[in-house]
Amino acid sequence: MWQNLREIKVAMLFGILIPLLSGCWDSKEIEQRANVLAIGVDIASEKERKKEDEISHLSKKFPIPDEEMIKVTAQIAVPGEIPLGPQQPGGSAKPVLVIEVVGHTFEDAILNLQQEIADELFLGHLRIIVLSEEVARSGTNRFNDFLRRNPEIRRTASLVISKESASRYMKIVPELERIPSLYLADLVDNLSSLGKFPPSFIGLFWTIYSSKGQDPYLPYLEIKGKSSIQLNGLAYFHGDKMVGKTNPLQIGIFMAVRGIGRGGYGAFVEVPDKNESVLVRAVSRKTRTKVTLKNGKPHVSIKIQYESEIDEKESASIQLSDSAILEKIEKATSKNVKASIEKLIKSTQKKKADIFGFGEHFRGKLPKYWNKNVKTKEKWNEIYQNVTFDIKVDTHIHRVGMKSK
Amino acid sequence: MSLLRPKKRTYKKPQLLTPSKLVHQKENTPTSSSLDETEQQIKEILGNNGDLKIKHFKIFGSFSAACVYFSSLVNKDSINKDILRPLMYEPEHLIGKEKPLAQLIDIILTETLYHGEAKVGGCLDDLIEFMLRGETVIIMDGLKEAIHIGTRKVDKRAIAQPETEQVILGPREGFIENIATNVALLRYRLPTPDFQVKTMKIGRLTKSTVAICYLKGIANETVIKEVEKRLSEIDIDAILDVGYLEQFIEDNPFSPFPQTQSTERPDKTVANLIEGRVAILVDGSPFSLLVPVVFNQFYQTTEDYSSRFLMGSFVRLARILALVFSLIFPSLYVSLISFNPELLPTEFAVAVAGGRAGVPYPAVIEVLIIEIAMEILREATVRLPKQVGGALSIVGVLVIGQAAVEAGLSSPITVVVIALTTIGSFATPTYTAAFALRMLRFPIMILAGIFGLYGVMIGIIFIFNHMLSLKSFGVPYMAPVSPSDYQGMKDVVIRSPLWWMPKRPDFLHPANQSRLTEKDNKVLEHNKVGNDQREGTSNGGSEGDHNTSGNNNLN
Amino acid sequence: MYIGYLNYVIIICWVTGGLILLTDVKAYNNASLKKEQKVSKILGWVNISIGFGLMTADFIYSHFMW
Amino acid sequence: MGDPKEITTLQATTILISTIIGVGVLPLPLFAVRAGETSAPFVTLTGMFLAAIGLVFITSLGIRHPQKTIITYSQDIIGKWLGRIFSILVIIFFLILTSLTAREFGAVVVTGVLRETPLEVTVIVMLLLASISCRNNINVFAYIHNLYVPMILAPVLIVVAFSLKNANPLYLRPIFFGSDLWNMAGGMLTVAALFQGSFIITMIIPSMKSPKKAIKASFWGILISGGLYLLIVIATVAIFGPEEIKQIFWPTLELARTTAIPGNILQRLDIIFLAVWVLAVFTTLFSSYFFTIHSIKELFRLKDHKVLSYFILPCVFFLAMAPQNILHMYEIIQFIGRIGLLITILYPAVLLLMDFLKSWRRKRNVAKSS
Repeated sequence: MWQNLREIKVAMLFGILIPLLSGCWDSKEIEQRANVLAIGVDIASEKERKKEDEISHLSKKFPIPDEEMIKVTAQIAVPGEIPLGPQQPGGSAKPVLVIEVVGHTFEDAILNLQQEIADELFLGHLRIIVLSEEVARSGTNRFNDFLRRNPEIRRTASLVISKESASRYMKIVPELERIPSLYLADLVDNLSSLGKFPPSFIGLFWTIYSSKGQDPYLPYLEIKGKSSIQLNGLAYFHGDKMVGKTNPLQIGIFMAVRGIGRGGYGAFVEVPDKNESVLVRAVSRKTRTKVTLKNGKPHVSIKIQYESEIDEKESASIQLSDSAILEKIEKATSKNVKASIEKLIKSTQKKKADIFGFGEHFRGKLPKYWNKNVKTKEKWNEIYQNVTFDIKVDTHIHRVGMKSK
Repeated sequence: MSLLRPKKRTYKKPQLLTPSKLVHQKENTPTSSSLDETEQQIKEILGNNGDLKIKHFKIFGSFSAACVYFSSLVNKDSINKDILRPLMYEPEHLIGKEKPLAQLIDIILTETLYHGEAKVGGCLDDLIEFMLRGETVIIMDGLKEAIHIGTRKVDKRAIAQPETEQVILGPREGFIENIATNVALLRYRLPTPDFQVKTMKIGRLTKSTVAICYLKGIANETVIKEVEKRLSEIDIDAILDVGYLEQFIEDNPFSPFPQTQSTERPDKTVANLIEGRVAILVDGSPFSLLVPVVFNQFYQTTEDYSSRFLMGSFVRLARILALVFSLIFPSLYVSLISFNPELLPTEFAVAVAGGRAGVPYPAVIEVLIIEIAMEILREATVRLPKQVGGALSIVGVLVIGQAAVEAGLSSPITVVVIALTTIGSFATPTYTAAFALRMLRFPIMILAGIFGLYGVMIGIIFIFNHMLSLKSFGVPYMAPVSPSDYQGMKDVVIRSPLWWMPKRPDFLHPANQSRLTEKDNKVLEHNKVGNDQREGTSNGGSEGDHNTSGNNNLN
Repeated sequence: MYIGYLNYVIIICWVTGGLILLTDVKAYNNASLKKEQKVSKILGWVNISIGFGLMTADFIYSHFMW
Repeated sequence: MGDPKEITTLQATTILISTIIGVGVLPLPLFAVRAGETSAPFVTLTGMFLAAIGLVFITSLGIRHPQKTIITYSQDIIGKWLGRIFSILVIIFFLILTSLTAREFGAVVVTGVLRETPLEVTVIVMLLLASISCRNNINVFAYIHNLYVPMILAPVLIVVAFSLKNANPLYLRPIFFGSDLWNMAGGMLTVAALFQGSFIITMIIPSMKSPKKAIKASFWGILISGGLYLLIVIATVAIFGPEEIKQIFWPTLELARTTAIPGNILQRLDIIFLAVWVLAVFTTLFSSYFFTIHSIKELFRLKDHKVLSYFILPCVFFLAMAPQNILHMYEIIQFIGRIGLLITILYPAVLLLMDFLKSWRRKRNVAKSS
């Protein structure tokens, strides 16, 4: 019988300890959190700098010079305005609140932001961070530290570069979705499932940034018209600084070299001898990258196999009735792609941005060479400029659609 | 725990000479041979009762005797026809024979009386007890012994469908209050000499008959002995229901979890007996108590076994889910809302925040309030007469729920969560087990309010550890999950087809393990082959020896 | 030295000591384990006195030496 | 209060698995990568082998003395007093191990989830849970482990399986010798120290139904837990690459943060992972706590360990709070881990050797006399 009294003892134990546990320290109701859904970062202008208050430090006593100040624009969900369940028509109030603050660092700006908001800022639902090109070119590293230390931040949040100032993205009111930042986030998230952009989220950006043999890349957005946003290329980095961008079609080329299977881009290919073109769309790709040393110099040979589909032809004069013409188109496509790849690689070599991760191949496959000659990221970026390439592209058109001619 | 144990107080008891004490004084004193004296003694003890009847008559017209009985307890018809008539009219075959007084009892018992339950008894206290149980006592002048005849007739309820354990498939019989009927219900399903019923009397006042039923050769002997031992140590004035016994024989009375299972269904009892458990029946209670139990049987029903295996397994999975729901759903909600909203999809999180915007309390308090309201509502609905109950539940659910949301007392999602939880707790077939989980929901909720998901986890670990440390008559409570037992595992999450379970679960340590025999399985195969052949085989599968014994009495 | 958690230690000492004295001593008595009963009695008082010792030490330290 | 010898081989295996898998899961890839860069899996594997060797020593010692634990048979082998001194060392080591486990757990919770909650409270709650559970007998101890093992393995496997979508096998190359040997050897020791929980087998063997099968239990125990460790290291390295891992305190947690279940049921797996990981920590803490009080009980020849479970609670808590911060804590953990290897591998090895010598001599004496 006596051991049965244990429960009472346990209850007493907890009873005694309850005064100890006097509180729900971390309890913070969902409606008392200011859900920051998106953040845009710009370089603060002269006028905006003046607005800084002495919140996290006394002015003139901060080691970072004034020029480096940033402006953070945050989009915060207004709880009452986003209804539960199916949306009723006629909700005229704005569902989100957009606030601009300035600060020396990201955390500084967030602290300033908190000063303006009654509820505690909550970054757990931060879906997208927009950096303006200006900020990206001056270096992203100083934001990363805060973002990585904070456990609330999702590693799967998106990070994008904008051509215009990032604050404009926060203020856009898209037609398709009630909450602007969610539209923006979905837009970016869907890019990779549509094959328009390689997988890209903030965690991946960090991973690539910290590994020695590659440089990060991010989507580059541009505002078209009043409220539509377009993926306008790929921003590539040297270290943490953005050094250039590609045009949208080159993203497909980049994905091919990087070995991302899902194809999404189509390009017009001129049919030989016909002076007409057809739209060939990549369905999937297969890439093999081989790294060797030629006379002690690093050399990369890339072999890409395309599986494509003809989506559209321009005029009736081309007859897609026999396979010979397809073969010609295949050859032409391969040639085009090869030329584009070479061009893209050249331009990245010029900027010392190895976004393709060739360095990783050298590090993994030729560790002796790497340990002897490279070792650091800076060294690799130097070497990358002089890497020679050997590219082979093979296209197979498997489908032509429902039309027989 | 000396603090909690009340100190023994000694005070003088008032000396009142109650009838029971009088009987006690007369213990083992043989009845007097004088009819008047015996009658006097009986009247002294029971004379106050209006339903005590003493009828004087002459046996065979010559020996004066008295018939004593409680009119409320006996079958008067039987007394008139089967006792008084044959005794008063001298039967033909006895006419003219010499009937000495000394042999009178013998003659009456063997040649005269038409009643099957007639015995001879000598002590007054015994006789009184027999009378109190509804027997008729015949005292004869000049004889020290008396005859007592079982004429008990108490009105009983008809066998009806059990109210607490309804099934769609399966038998409709339920136990009733009368223990003889209950044992009959069991015996009719188990016509085997192995089925044994041991009886004992517990309760100083009620003297309730307690029957221990088991299958010899299947139930573990040590468990039977342990049951008998624990039962025999009970010393209480009254046992009114099997639940009284449960509290005395369970291993850990402070645990929220039931360590015995009570059921109203004879088929369930039989199924458990066959698995090697012991059933305890009490006169006056329509429930049988099954020991030893393990946790998983609380979410099993007999229906699982009578339906096909896919169906049974699916329903059981749903029930397990409901069980989990009823335990942790509100606390998960609390921790998601107040601690980790980042786990919710963004769109939903923002919407939930909107729904909660007007609620003044933290989620824990809100959930606790609604939960307690729900508990009260549930209890009220159970107690109310059926006609009013329906109305109340409508008022409770619709009006209060709707009004609470509109008044800003709770958010719509909270109402959804609580409703799901409450429904989940009703899906557990065993009332006691469902109750345990319903109770434990509250401490977990409070832990969730303090620590979020971490607190929920702590609570669950605590509950699991407690369950793992429980034992019911030597059987670990969480068997066969842990300690794991391959045979038993087949019947935990899914209900495997019956032919997959050829052995009885090992955790009950049954004396005989095999459930299916090799031969029976072959009969099964044979039947299936017979299906293919269609014609030609006139006696395809019916050649099994099930029916060859010839005793196909369907009575 | 960082001793911000000393008050927790003191309370735990008391609680555990009290629990031992309230539960285990009795339990061992019922199970007629004499040696264990003696040990548990000692251990319970040891914990309680450690608690008091720490409290006085903390009091002295924070009032006179700080 | 002699408990019946009921622990089956399966239960012994589960005890080993859940004891080994504990707080160490979170920083393991960091330790391995710091030591071996890309060959972190290889480092893990060698560490596992080292631990396996130690486990073989203690298991075979246990099988040779199937009625006793290391506390009692060491007194038979190396003498009463020497044995007692070493036993005290073992007990102190496990006391420290217990408190460090609790502290490491508290640190993760306070940094990752409950940022406002005092560290002391999270640690106390966990210790209370362990000490209350420790008041059960050794069979319940086995049941508890038996129940929790699948719950510990499943989420880790799920996270690993879903995360492999983003894996880049290049990060795993070169497989061998990604770093210098000396560094790797150190890492091997650190990883081997994560397996120290396997010492619990010395306590289990006397309560097993068939102590002979303990070696089978040890084999499977170390294979499954080691396999899981290896899987985690491979997955984290393949996803983050060695350089990124060096920047993360708890790469496994980060792995869960990067992984999303298809269908967006839950936005983040890390909290769920942490919640389940509480189970893993609990079992580890429970084991070392139980081992500590059980060994004290054996040392002082008491018949019951219940009273000790409350008695050592303040002591464990005090030790747990001793490290100043996370960095300090990990330094101590690594240091204690290395020392622990002496106790959990070298000490049993010496015992085994002496035991062999003794029995060999005895045999020879028997042979001579006959």
